[in-house]
Amino acid sequence: MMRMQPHSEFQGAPVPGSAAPIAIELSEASVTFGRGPRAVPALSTTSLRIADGEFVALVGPSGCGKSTILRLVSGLVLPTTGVVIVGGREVAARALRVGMAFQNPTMLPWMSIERNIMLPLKIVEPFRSQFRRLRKTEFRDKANALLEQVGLKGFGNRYPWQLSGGMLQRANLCRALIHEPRMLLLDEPFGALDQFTREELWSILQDLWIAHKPTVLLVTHDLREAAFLGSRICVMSARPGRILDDSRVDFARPRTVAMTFEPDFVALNQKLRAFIVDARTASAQGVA
Amino acid sequence: MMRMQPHSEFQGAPVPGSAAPIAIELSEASVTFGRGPRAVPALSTTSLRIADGEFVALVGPSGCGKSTILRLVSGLVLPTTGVVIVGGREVAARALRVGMAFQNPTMLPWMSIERNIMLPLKIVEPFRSQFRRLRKTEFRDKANALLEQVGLKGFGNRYPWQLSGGMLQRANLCRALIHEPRMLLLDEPFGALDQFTREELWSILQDLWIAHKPTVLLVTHDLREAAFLGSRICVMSARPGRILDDSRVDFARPRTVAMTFEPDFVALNQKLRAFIVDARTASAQGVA
Amino acid sequence: MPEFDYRQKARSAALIVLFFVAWELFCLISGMSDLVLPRPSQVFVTLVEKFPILWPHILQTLATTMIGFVLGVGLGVVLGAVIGVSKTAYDTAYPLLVGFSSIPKVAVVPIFVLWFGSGSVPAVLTALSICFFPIVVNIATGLATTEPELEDVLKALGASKFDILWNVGLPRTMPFFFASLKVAISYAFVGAVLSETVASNRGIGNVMMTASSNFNVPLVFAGLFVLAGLGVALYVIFSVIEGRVTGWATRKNDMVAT
Amino acid sequence: MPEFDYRQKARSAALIVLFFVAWELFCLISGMSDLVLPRPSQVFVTLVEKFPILWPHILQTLATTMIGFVLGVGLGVVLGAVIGVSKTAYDTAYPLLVGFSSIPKVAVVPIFVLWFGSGSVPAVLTALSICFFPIVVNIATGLATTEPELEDVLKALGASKFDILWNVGLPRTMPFFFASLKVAISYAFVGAVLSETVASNRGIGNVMMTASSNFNVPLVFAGLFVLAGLGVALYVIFSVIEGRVTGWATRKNDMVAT
Amino acid sequence: SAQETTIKFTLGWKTQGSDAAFFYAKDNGFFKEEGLNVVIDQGEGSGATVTRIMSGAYDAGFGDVNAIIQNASTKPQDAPVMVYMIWNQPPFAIVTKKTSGINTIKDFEGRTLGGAQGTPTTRLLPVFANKNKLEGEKIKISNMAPNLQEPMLIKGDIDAALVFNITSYFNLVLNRQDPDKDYKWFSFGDYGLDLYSNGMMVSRKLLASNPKAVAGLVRAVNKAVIAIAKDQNAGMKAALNYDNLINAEVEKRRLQFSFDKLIVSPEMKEIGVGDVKDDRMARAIGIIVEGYQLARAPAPSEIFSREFLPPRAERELVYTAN
Ligand SMILES: Nc1ncnc2c1ncn2[C@@H]1O[C@H](COP(=O)(O)OP(=O)(O)OP(=O)(O)O)[C@@H](O)[C@H]1O
Ligand SMILES: Nc1ncnc2c1ncn2[C@@H]1O[C@H](COP(=O)(O)OP(=O)(O)OP(=O)(O)O)[C@@H](O)[C@H]1O
Ligand SMILES: [Mg+2]
Ligand SMILES: [Mg+2]
Repeated sequence: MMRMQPHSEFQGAPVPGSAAPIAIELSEASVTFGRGPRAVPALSTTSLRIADGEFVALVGPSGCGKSTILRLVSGLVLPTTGVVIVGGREVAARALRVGMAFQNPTMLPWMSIERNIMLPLKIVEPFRSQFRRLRKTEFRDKANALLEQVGLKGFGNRYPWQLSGGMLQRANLCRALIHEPRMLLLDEPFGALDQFTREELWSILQDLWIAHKPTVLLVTHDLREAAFLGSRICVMSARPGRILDDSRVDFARPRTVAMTFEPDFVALNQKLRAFIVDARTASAQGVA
Repeated sequence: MMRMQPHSEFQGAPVPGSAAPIAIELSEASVTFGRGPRAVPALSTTSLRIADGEFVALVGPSGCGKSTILRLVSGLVLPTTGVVIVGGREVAARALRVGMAFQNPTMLPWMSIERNIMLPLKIVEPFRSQFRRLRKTEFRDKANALLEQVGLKGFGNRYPWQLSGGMLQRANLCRALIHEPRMLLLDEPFGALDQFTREELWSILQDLWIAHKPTVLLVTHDLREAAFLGSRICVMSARPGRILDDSRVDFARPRTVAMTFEPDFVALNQKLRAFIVDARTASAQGVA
Repeated sequence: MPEFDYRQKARSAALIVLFFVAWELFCLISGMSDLVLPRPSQVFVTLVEKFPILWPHILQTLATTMIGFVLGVGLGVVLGAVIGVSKTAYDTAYPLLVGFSSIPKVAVVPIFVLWFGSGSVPAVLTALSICFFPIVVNIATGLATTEPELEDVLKALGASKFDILWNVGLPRTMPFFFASLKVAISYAFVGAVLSETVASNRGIGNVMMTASSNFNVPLVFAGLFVLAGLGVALYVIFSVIEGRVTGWATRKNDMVAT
Repeated sequence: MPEFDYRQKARSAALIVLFFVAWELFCLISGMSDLVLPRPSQVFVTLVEKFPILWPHILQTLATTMIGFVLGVGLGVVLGAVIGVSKTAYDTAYPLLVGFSSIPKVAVVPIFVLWFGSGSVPAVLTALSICFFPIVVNIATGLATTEPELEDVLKALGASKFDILWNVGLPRTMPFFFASLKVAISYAFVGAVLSETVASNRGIGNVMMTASSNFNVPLVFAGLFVLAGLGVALYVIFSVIEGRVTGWATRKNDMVAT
Repeated sequence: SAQETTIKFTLGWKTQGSDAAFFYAKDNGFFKEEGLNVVIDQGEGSGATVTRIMSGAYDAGFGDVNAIIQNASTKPQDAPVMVYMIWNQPPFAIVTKKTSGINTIKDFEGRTLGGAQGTPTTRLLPVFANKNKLEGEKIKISNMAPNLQEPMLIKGDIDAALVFNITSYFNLVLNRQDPDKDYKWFSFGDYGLDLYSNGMMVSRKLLASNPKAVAGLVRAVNKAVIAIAKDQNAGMKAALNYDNLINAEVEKRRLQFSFDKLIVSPEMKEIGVGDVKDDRMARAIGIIVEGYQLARAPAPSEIFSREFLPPRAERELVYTAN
């Protein structure tokens, strides 16, 4: 049901078992913040290819550069060396419909939750040109439908500081989804949620993916989450990170929470655990 | 090894099995934000007693009022009804050495991590009066020692925005601990960390608790974490929350990560899971 | 939004009245000549008596000030946005603007008079040129200090620089924009009046100049009171708007559960 | 901290030079009378020629301005802190301050002169009274809009109001404090010079007054240039301090990985 | 009407009774009769009138002839020309309290005099000292704005003030003093500084491009001056009509003071109002050149033009106070 695929085999070749075009490609990309003696290497030379419509989960120790990879893909950070190609163009996130859920759910404090969530519709075409006309009707309904799905019905007209940490995180997810992006970048979107809310949202996200097949890059610390949602799991080494392992997860879809207690699933989890134990000690210079 | 204790039995009586004085007492405390038609009930009438030196884990669905309870205890929020008595005085947090790790690790952006962590020493006696003298030597070493313990050695002179989410959370924990508080209020202190870093920190926190026996109130979504660390676990109902269940955890100390895979432990987890399934649906008006 | 607190407002009003009472008593007790500092009561009497005569001058000054102020705010916002966004603009424009602001505007009025004749136009221009700088500074600083995390939300969506400015930079800067309006409106009055004292046949500045050359000090002070009153009236209007627009920024006042 | 970018600075310097060249050309082409607006080259020549005579006056004005400015900043910070922290102070002091600011200071100078005699004291007081308001406004706004989350960090430790002000409110407000300094220093010069033109035997204001009665407009402008230059010089000093103190707030400029 | 020539006219200061002639001429249609539309603006000082005209902002105005001399020395082609001299006598004076112990001008030595910077009185003090053999360096001058001079004098911060008598006299009145009883006046005219002072001047541009308008302007003002010399109340009515803020009672006295002390003189009676004597003018120029250390002494013809004056018969002024 599951096939492990070492990183070395994958490099340079198209994503095996997938004929879809490449949506995201990091080739030999590295990121160093700052210059000179104060330089901080955040990401070692990393290559990664994600085909269109893939669901990739990214796991790794704290501070290894997972968020940095998402920022590279979304164009918020430029690679210090190497190239990042998104949608066929070099860091051309601007041209794509990307939905990003930041690790820290930054809502604009002067807007109600509803308006915060509608923000992508205000910016991204084709919604942008309809925004003035529809923001009071269709778009607002759309935002509230999403809020309801994540269990925040009726909180649309609250302000961000009136929500709890977990509620904010859910609103943050809504904002990443509202403009039906072809590419989803999710940075620990369920970190502050209790197990059950989390599992509910897994299913919602999975349904959405099955229905629309966006390319998803999900950062998480929860291995069950990675295995439940991902079609591929990439494990990163400790800071400055690089990709240590890249495995495909072939459980049938739709997956259910019950499946996560099945032996296969538990075995995958154990396997990943083992990898991460390595990853925590492995610096980029260590394990190849 | 473990004894469940329904909430009703506990109410009004001193904490069973503990002769220690009461450190924290919420009696019939409720919190409503705002007034009039825009009022938001955040916490239903709640009573809770925590003895000096207890380690209480608080679990419950997102938005149920866990953070609000911590804010009540630390005096950041006043109860709308009822009383909150901390250290024998009504919301007298000011007089106590409280260490608080906020859910959202708010570091002051104009200070380096080191200085952020030393902040409590600048404010709280007896450190305060020595601060000018010791801040470049002893206190700084203290901060760096803590940083090293959580795996952030050498990051002391970085600024908050130069750290990753998980790193910030660990720094946040250091700030809660540095002034050796008699009372620790921890709001999901390990949420953004990978499993292994998390488990390491569990042990550190447990050792600290065993050594100094501070009163700890820990909010978490991770049931394993609650069971590993807590001497008592309180389960809250959905928003507006109240305490649904209050159970003692009697595993021997020091607990190890290996123990969390033992059947007793797994059974406790399952039990708590069941409670939380209830809790999510139970509003305060529902289950008593 | 915090509710309107009548006790609070009453206390403040009482303190303001107290200020005038103290002034009155100070003058009475120290035997201050009303040729130097008249008592507020004298000023009020003069104000009431002369009000019909003053009225057209008040309107004149109010009109020129408001036009200058509105133009100044527009200019200030645009310049502030440019300076806040572009490093070159920051390095170029700031020294020039600080230099320009350090110049007493009274030296510039004659130039305006030459170009535009005496009367309303120089007053408008002087008001404008004196009031835009605080706005520039606050808008520029607000934009430069906007948290990058907030901007990233829009950047990740591929928003243009203008989108970011419009949706993040400017709203975030609103509290300081309103702060600068308080400074700007008072200075706009100063500018308009200044110009009127130099070159105009109407307006409060002219009245005050005439009054002062007649040593009619209570009338001079009546003019000052009118100016102060107009300034405060506009301040109150802005405060109301400010309360609506920037309530989010002062949320701490109503966050404590009650 | 962003590194010093020479290309950037050179470009800005070039633009500033361009400004003066444009002015020079404008005067030449439009045939502007130097009685109204002299050419910058004339002004510079005058400035260089008269510099030995101007020097003591420059020192005088600089000294009174700096004293007034320092006192004004002190007063502004204290008042701003009080207003930012107390609702009653906000409601009481703001209207009074806005009212006071709307009064042209030239009307107040004679009072100072009659009380304290002609010379430095009125100049200091005028500089003070004109420059403190922008500081008050920005400090108060900064404090009022400080994120409650930041304050909570200290509140939870049982910190006193003063601790919070000192450790959170004021540092958080620093970028806007420096912004207001830019406004305040220019206005302090305006205030000191204003007072010197009304009653003083020394100072740039006095020089400009004499020059203007001699119809020596280039010398008047030389005085203006000196003022502008002093303003810019102080601005540069504050900028350097600002860069060190508030680097955290403008972090976005150096966050993009390179 | 379309044929009317618009003339921008600046007064010497804010509205004062002594300006009544211009308002009277306007109110009674004297300007209109000459085909002129005269727009009257308040001024910034009688010296500034010259700058305002030189800069092109105004075509004509009421201002100080000595400021013309000053500017004509360096910019003869730009300086305005006086076409109608109204104040025949100099208003420059030093005023002191009778109690100050200053009885003769010699007593100014060692004293502090308050002066408004750049005013002729202040500027000419060295000439005054020279001509009267005083030790100029022993007289200290404290600079202050004109409206501070009397308060500082009253308060005792200065021993005497360098003033225009027509301004200072009424400033003292307004400061509730008795300028005749308690104050002593030393008029420059009595101490060898026999200068001319304010009159109506026009720009060289107007002079060259529209001499007819200048002649009309002079005719109209002349008519008005003569008229209000007979009836000051009519003059005050016009002034009040222009600016209702003035203190009519004081301004009427000021108007009368101007006739009394500055306009009516033996010379005026001899040559008629509006004209000057060239030899006196030449002397006056000499004084100014000395006092202001000017590089070049302009000829009287550069300063004053009698080309536009109405015939002597039409300039017969008879002053009767009423
Ligand atoms: N703006 C910055 N300036 C300097 N260093 C930075 C900056 N942003 C991130 N870093 C560093 O880059 C490294 C990787 O950061 P990143 O946020 O990608 O980690 P992460 O894998 O997302 O960690 P976490 O799981 O804790 O969120 C960290 O060591 C961090 O200190
Ligand atoms: N300042 C506020 N104003 C209004 N409502 C608030 C405010 N703070 C919290 N609330 C509301 O109070 C409720 C409880 O919030 P709290 O932060 O205590 O939840 P929580 O249990 O910590 O949730 P989470 O696990 O998601 O962090 C939430 O419904 C929230 O919307
Ligand atoms: Mg991260
Ligand atoms: Mg919470």
